[in-house]
Amino acid sequence: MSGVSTQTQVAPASQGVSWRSIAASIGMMPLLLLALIVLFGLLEPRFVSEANLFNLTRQSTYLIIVCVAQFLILITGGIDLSVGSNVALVSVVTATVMKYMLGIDPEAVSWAVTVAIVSGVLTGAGVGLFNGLGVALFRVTPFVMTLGSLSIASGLALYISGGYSISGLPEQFGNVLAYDSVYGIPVPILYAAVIVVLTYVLLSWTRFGRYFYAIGSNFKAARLSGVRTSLNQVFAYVVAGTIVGIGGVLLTARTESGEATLGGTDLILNSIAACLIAGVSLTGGRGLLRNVVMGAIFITALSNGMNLLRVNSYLQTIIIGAVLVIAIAVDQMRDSNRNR
Amino acid sequence: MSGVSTQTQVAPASQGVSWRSIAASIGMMPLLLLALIVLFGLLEPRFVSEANLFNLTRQSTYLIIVCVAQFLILITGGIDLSVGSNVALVSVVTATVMKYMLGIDPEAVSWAVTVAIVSGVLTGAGVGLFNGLGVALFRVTPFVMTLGSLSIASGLALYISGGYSISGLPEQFGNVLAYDSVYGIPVPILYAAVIVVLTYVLLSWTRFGRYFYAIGSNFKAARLSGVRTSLNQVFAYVVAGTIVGIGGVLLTARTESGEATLGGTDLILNSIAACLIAGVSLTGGRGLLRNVVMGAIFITALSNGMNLLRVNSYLQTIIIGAVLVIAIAVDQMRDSNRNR
Amino acid sequence: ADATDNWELNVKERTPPFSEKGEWKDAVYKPLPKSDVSEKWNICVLFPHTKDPYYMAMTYGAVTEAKAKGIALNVFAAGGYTELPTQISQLEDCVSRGADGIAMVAISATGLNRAIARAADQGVPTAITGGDVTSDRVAARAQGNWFDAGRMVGEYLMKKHPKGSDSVKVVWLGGPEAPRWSKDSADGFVATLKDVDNIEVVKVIWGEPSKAAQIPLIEDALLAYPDVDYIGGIAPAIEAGIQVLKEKGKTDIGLLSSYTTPVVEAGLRDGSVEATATDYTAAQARVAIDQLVRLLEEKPVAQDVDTGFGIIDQESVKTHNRALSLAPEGWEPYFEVK
Amino acid sequence: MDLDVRAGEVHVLFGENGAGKSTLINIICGALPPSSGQIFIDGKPVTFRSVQDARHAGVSVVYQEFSLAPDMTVEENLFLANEKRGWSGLLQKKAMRTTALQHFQRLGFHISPDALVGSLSRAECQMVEIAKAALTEPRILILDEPTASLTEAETTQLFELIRGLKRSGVGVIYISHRISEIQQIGDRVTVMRDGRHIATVGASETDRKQLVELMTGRSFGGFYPEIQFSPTETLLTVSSLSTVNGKVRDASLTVRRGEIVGLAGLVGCGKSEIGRACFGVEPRAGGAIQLGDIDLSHATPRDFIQSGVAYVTNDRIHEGMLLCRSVRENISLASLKSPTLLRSGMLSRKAEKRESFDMAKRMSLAPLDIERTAQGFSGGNMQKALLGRFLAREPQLLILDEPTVGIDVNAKAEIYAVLEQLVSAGMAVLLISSDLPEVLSLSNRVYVVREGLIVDELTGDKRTEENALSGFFVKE
Ligand SMILES: Nc1ncnc2c1ncn2[C@@H]1O[C@H](COP(=O)(O)OP(=O)(O)OP(=O)(O)O)[C@@H](O)[C@H]1O
Ligand SMILES: Nc1ncnc2c1ncn2[C@@H]1O[C@H](COP(=O)(O)OP(=O)(O)OP(=O)(O)O)[C@@H](O)[C@H]1O
Ligand SMILES: [Mg+2]
Ligand SMILES: [Mg+2]
Repeated sequence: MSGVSTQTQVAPASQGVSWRSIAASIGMMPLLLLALIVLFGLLEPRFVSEANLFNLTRQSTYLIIVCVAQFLILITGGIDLSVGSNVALVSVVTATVMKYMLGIDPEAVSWAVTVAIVSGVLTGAGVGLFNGLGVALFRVTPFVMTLGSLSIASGLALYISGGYSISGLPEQFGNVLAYDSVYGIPVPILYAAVIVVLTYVLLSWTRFGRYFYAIGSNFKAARLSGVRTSLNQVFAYVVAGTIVGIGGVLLTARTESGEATLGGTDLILNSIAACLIAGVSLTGGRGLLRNVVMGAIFITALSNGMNLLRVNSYLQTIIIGAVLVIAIAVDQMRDSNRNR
Repeated sequence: MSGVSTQTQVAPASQGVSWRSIAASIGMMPLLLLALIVLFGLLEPRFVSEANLFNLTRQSTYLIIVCVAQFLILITGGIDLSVGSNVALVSVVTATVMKYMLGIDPEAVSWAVTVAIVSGVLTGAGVGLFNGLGVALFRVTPFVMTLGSLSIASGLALYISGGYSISGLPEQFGNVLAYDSVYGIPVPILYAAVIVVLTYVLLSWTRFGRYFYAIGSNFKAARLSGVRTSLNQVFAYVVAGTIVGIGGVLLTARTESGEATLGGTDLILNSIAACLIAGVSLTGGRGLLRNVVMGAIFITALSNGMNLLRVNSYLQTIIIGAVLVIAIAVDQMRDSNRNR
Repeated sequence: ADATDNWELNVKERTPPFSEKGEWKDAVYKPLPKSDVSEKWNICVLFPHTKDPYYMAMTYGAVTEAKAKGIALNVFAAGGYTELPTQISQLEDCVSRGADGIAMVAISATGLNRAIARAADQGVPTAITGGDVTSDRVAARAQGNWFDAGRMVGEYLMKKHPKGSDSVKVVWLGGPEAPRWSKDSADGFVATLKDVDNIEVVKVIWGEPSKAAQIPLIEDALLAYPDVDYIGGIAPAIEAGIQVLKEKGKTDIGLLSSYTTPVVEAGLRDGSVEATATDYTAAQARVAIDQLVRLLEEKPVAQDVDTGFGIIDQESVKTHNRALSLAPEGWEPYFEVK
Repeated sequence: MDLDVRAGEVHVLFGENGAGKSTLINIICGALPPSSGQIFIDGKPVTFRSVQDARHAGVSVVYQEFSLAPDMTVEENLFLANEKRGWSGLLQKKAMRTTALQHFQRLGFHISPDALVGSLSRAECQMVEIAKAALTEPRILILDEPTASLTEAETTQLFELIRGLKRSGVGVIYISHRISEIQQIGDRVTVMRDGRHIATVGASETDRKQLVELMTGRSFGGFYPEIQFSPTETLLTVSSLSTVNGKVRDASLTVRRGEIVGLAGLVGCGKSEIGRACFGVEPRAGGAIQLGDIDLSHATPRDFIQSGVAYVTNDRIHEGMLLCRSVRENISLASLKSPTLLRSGMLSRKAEKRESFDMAKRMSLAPLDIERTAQGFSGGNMQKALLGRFLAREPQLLILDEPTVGIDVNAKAEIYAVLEQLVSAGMAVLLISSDLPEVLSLSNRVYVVREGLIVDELTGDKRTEENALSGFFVKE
C-alpha cells in the first residue's frame, strides 16, 4: 500500500525498536527534504545563508497554509481544486471591504482592517461551506464540486474587482500580517505555525480528526459506526475554506493589494503535489500533517534553490515535473519491496 | 449506484422494453444537451442558424478529440492532466519538424507535411507511453504521473520553441487538416468522427475495451482473471496519447503555427468536466462514449451560446461553474430517487 | 460626450500601409467626430483576457470610443494566453453573428491569419491593436512594437548612466515566456544594452505575471544577484518589487516598468518607481475602433499606425495625459455598448 | 415484517440471500429510514434518525460488510464515533488504550490495538468488528453473519461471549447461514423470505430440515451431495512450497482429475495462501508447482489461467466482481480470447450474449438478467457469476477459496451441484474452506493446515470433524 504506513507504531509495552520500522515510520519526506537542502547547499552556499532561509521560510508559509487546507480535504477522500480562486476571491473581498470601510471613515484604520480581515476569512469559509454542502448534501463528487466553485469564485473575484488590483491598503495591514517580525521571526511564519498546530490538535486530539480520516478511509463504515458523515464533511470543507481564507488574507497583506489573479493554477497543482509527495493518499484516509508541511517546504525550496542556481525557467518546469514523478516512483518501489 | 433498481428481468430473447429503462439507459446527457440547444435557440435565434451550428461543430471537434482521450484514461480509473501540455508539445514538434524539412527541401511540401504530422502524432503517443509506463510499471498514481508529465511536456515545448510561435507553415497543411470541406463538412469534423468511431470499435468490439473497463472497475479482479493489466494500461495511455497527438496536430493546422501555449489549463479542466457531466466515473469503469461526445459539444455550445448572447466574460465563468455543479447535483438526486 | 472624447495621439504613420518598404512619418491621430458616423456599426473586440489593468485600459479605450461614436461594441475574452483556439472561434463567431468589424489583441502572431483572411473575404475588416499579427489581410493596425518597450527602458538607463560613468547591473523580470509581448520587450531591453559596457543585464527571469508569483522571484533574485542596481520588467514584477524593496528597506535599487498600471503610476508619484514605459494602452484601442469606423464609413484613414511607446518618469508623471494610457480611477468596467 | 426480541435471548434471523435481513438490520440501527412501521424499545416507540440515535438507545451492530476504516488503527476503529473525551473536548488516548487492552483481554482476542485494520485478515477484522459492537455495553446486540470468516475456535469464543451477554440481559439478534450454529446458540428463530416475516419458531423444537423448508418455501433433500469420485491421473503437484511472507512452509499436495481436494484449518493458518500461491498471486519463496508435466513454479496468474487453472477468490467484492459492469461482461471477462467470442480480432457480441446467458442459466443466477450491473446482485449470485466466469474457460483445475462464505443454503446447494457436475466431468477441484462440515463432506481428500504446514491428510472414513480438529491444534 502506501509508503506512509507510518501508523505502525510500536505497541506501548514492547520496547524493541527496530531501525527499519523507524525508517518506515518517518517516511520518505524528511529524507527527501534533507537531501534537497544538502544538495542545494553544496551547489550554492547562499542557499543555506540566513537571508535565504529567511526568504524560504516566508515564501513557503503561504503554500504551507494552503496545503494544510488541501490536506484536510484529501484526508476525507476529497480534493479541493478551488483553493486558488478561493484565495483570489478572499483577496478581492478583503481589499474591497477595507477600502470601503476606509472610505466611510478614513481614521478608523484598525477597525477597517479588522472588519476586512474577518470578511476575508468568512469569504473563505463561505466557499468552503458551499463546497461542503455540494459534496455532503447533493453528493456531487468533490472534484466536480470544487471545479465548479473554482469557476464561480474566480468569476466573482473578477466581477468584484473589475480586473483591477485593489491597492492603497493601509500600511498597518501589510505590517501586522506580513512584514513585521517577532523576535526575528516574520509574522506570517507565526500565523502558519499557529494554523499547523491547531490543525494538528484538530486531527490528532479531537474526534473530528478521527472522523475525517474515517470518512476518507471508508465512508460507509464511518456512517455505520455512527459518524455524522455529512456534518463532518461539511465541517472539513468549512475548516479548509477558513484556512484558505486566512491564507488569502495573509497573501493580500503580503501584496498589499487585492488581486483577482492571486492563486492561479500553480497554487492548486502545487498544493496537491506537495500533499502527494508527502504520502497523502488521493483516495483519502491516509497522510500525516508534518509530512505535508515538509512537502510544501520541499516544493518551495526546489524552486527557490533553482532560482538561486540560476536555472532556466523552462528547465525548472521540467525538473519539478521529473522530481515529482521520480520521488513517487521511488517511494512506490521501496514500498512494494517492503511488502514482499 | 447506476440504474440498478429496474427489476424488469429482460432475458436476451424477450423483447419487452420499458420506457423507464430506456430513459435510464439514455442518461441525462442527451436531455441536457437538448435543453441547452432549445434554451439558446429561443433566447437567440442565430444560435440555431446554419452558420453558427457549422462553427459550433467545428469548434467542438478539438474538445471532442481530447475528451475521447481523457475518457479512455478515466475508464481505466486514471486521469490525464497532461493533455494540455501534450497538445502544446505536439504542436511545437509538428511545426518545428515541418519547418526543418522545408528548410532542407522547400519543394517537398507534401513530404514535409506528412513527416511532420507523423512526428507530431508520435510525440503525443510518446507522452502517452511515458505516462503509461509510470502508471503501470512504476505504480505512480495517474494523477501524479500526469501532473509530472504536464510539467515536463510544457517545459519541453517551451524549450524547443524558445517561447516563440513557429509560423510560416505551408497553406496545404492548414487546408487539409483544418479548413477544407468535404461535401460541405469541414474536415476536422471528419477526423473527429473517425476517431470517435475507431474508439467506439475499440471499446465495444474488441477485447481491449473490455479490459480497460475491467481494469477501471476492479483492477485486482482483472488481474486475477488473466487480464494483462500493466500491458493494457500502457496501451490505454498510448492510445490516448496518440489521440491527443492527432488533436494537437489538428489544432496546429487550425492555428497554422506551432505554439507552446496551446492547450492550457482550460483544456484539461474542460475535458475532465465534459466527461464527468457525461456521467463518466472518476473512479473508473463506467461511462459511455456517445455521452462524452455530447458532453464536449455541451461545454462548447455553452460558451458559444453565451458569446452569442453577449454574456460578460466574468459572468460566463460563473455560469459555467454553476451549470456544472447543478447538472451533476440534479443527476445525483435523480439517481438516488431512482434507487429508493 | 465628456472631455475625453476629444483626444489626440502622437503617432507614426506608415505609407504605403503595411509595406516593408513603407516610410514612417510622424503624425497626430485624431478621431472621427460623431457627426460623421452614419450608421450604428457593430464591432467585436477580442482580447486574450480581461483580468488585469492592462486589458482594463484597453477595454476602457474601446468602450469609451464606441460610446463616443454611438456604435455598438462587445468585448470578448479568450481566457488567457493559452486559449488561442478559443480566440479563433470567437473571431469566427463574431463574423457569423454579423459583426461589421473586429478589433483585437491577438494571442498569436500567426495563428489567426486564416481566420482574419476569412473575415476579410466576407467584408469584415480586422484592426490589430496588439499581437504583431503577420497577416496581409489586416485592415488596420494601431499598436506599438513591444521591442520598443524594452528598448525605451534600456535607453532611459543609458541616458541616466552614460558611457564612462559607474557600471550598473540590472535584472529583467520578463513575465510569461511564451506570449509575444513579454518576449519582445525582454529582447528589446537586452538588445539595447548588449553593447553598453557599463550596464549589464545579469539575467532575464521568467514567471507568471501575477504579483504574488513575482514576489518570491524578486526575493530570490536579490540573493542570487546581490549587487543589482535596477530591477526592470513587467508591471506585476515592479508592483512586487515596490513591496519587497520597501520591506527590505532597500532604497538604492531602481524600479523600471515596461508598461503602466495604476499601481505603477502611483509608484511613480510617490517615488518608489523610477520610470515606466507606456504604450498608450487606452488610446491604442481608441485608434483601432476609430480606424474601423473610418473604414466602414469609407472615410480617409491612417491604416498603419505605430502608436509608439513613451517613457514616464517621476517628473513627467505630473503632466502626462493619463487617459491615453489608463482607465480613470474608479471606472467601472463594462464590456458591451449597445 | 414483525420481529420482537426479548432481553436475554438470542433471536436468530434466518433467510435466503437477499431476503432482506441486512436491510432490516440497517433499519433497526438507524442507517436506513423505514417506509412505514414502528420500532419499540421497552414498549416505547422510538425513531432513529441516525446510527448515533440507535446507539444511544443501546443498539449496536456487527455489520456483514464491516464498518471499519482500513487506514486507521484497531484502537481508533474500536472507539470510532464513541471516543473518550476530557472536559476540554480533547481525546483521552491513554484511557482509550487501557480500555482497549482490557476489552480485548476480556474477549480473548489477540490483536494489537496499534495494528492497521487494512493489514488484518478478514477474520481479524471480524473480531475487531465484534469487539467494537460489544464495547458500548449494548442492550441490543445485532450480529450479521459474525462467523462467516471465523473457524471453530473463534466461533466457540464468540459464543461464550454471547452467552455472557445473554446472562446480563442483553437481547441478541443473530444472523447466520450456518444451521448448526442456530441450534447451538439460538433461542428463537425468525424466518424471512422476500422481506416478509414467515414464521417465528423455537430453535430447539425445530430441526434443520424444517428451517430450510421454511426459508426456501419448498422441501429440500440432502444438504451435501454424496459425490462419487473416480479420480484419474494427478493434475496438480505442489512440492515443498513456501511463500515469501512465511505463511506457507513446506507444503506438498496433489490434486487429481475428477476429485475435490479440501484444505481445512484455522483462520490465518495459511490455507488461503496455499491456494493463492498455486495461482501465482502470492510470491513464492521456494518449492515447485506442476500442472501435469508443465512446470508452473515461476508462473504469473495469467500463465496459470492459460494452462487451465482457475482461481475463485474469497473476496468477491475486492478481487472478484466488476461491480459497475454488467453480469454479461463479468462472465465473459476471462474468456474473451476463446474462438467462439473472438472472430478475426473482433468480439462477437452476439456470441458473448448467448454464452454468458447460458452460463448464467447453468449457474441458476437470480435474477436471470445478464445486462444488470453486478452490484445489483446478492452475494450468492455474485459468487455464482464469478464461478461462471472461470467455468466459461473450461479449466482443468479449479481453486475455490471460501466459495460459500455468506451465501444462503439454497445458493450453497446450487454451487455444490455445479461442483458435483464438474468433478464428474473430470475436473480437478481444490476447495479451501473454513466451514469444516463443508470441506469434509464435499472432498475426496482433506489436507489439514496448521501454521502454514500441512500436518495431516484425511481420506475416506478418516474425514471426521474430530480428526480434523485434532490436526488444527498443536498437540501438547
Ligand atoms: N441499495 C440498494 N438498491 C437496490 N436494491 C438493494 C439495495 N440494497 C439491497 N438491495 C436488495 O435488497 C434485497 C435485500 O438485501 P439484504 O442485503 O438485506 O439481504 P440479506 O438477507 O442480508 O442477504 P445476505 O444473506 O446475502 O446477507 C436484495 O435483493 C438486494 O438486492
Ligand atoms: N495483504 C496482506 N498483507 C499482509 N498480511 C496479510 C495480507 N493478507 C493477509 N495477511 C495476513 O495473512 C494471514 C492469513 O490470512 P488469511 O485470512 O488469508 O488466512 P487463511 O489461512 O486463508 O485463513 P482463512 O481462509 O480461514 O481466512 C493473516 O494473519 C493476515 O494478517
Ligand atoms: Mg446480509
Ligand atoms: Mg482465507
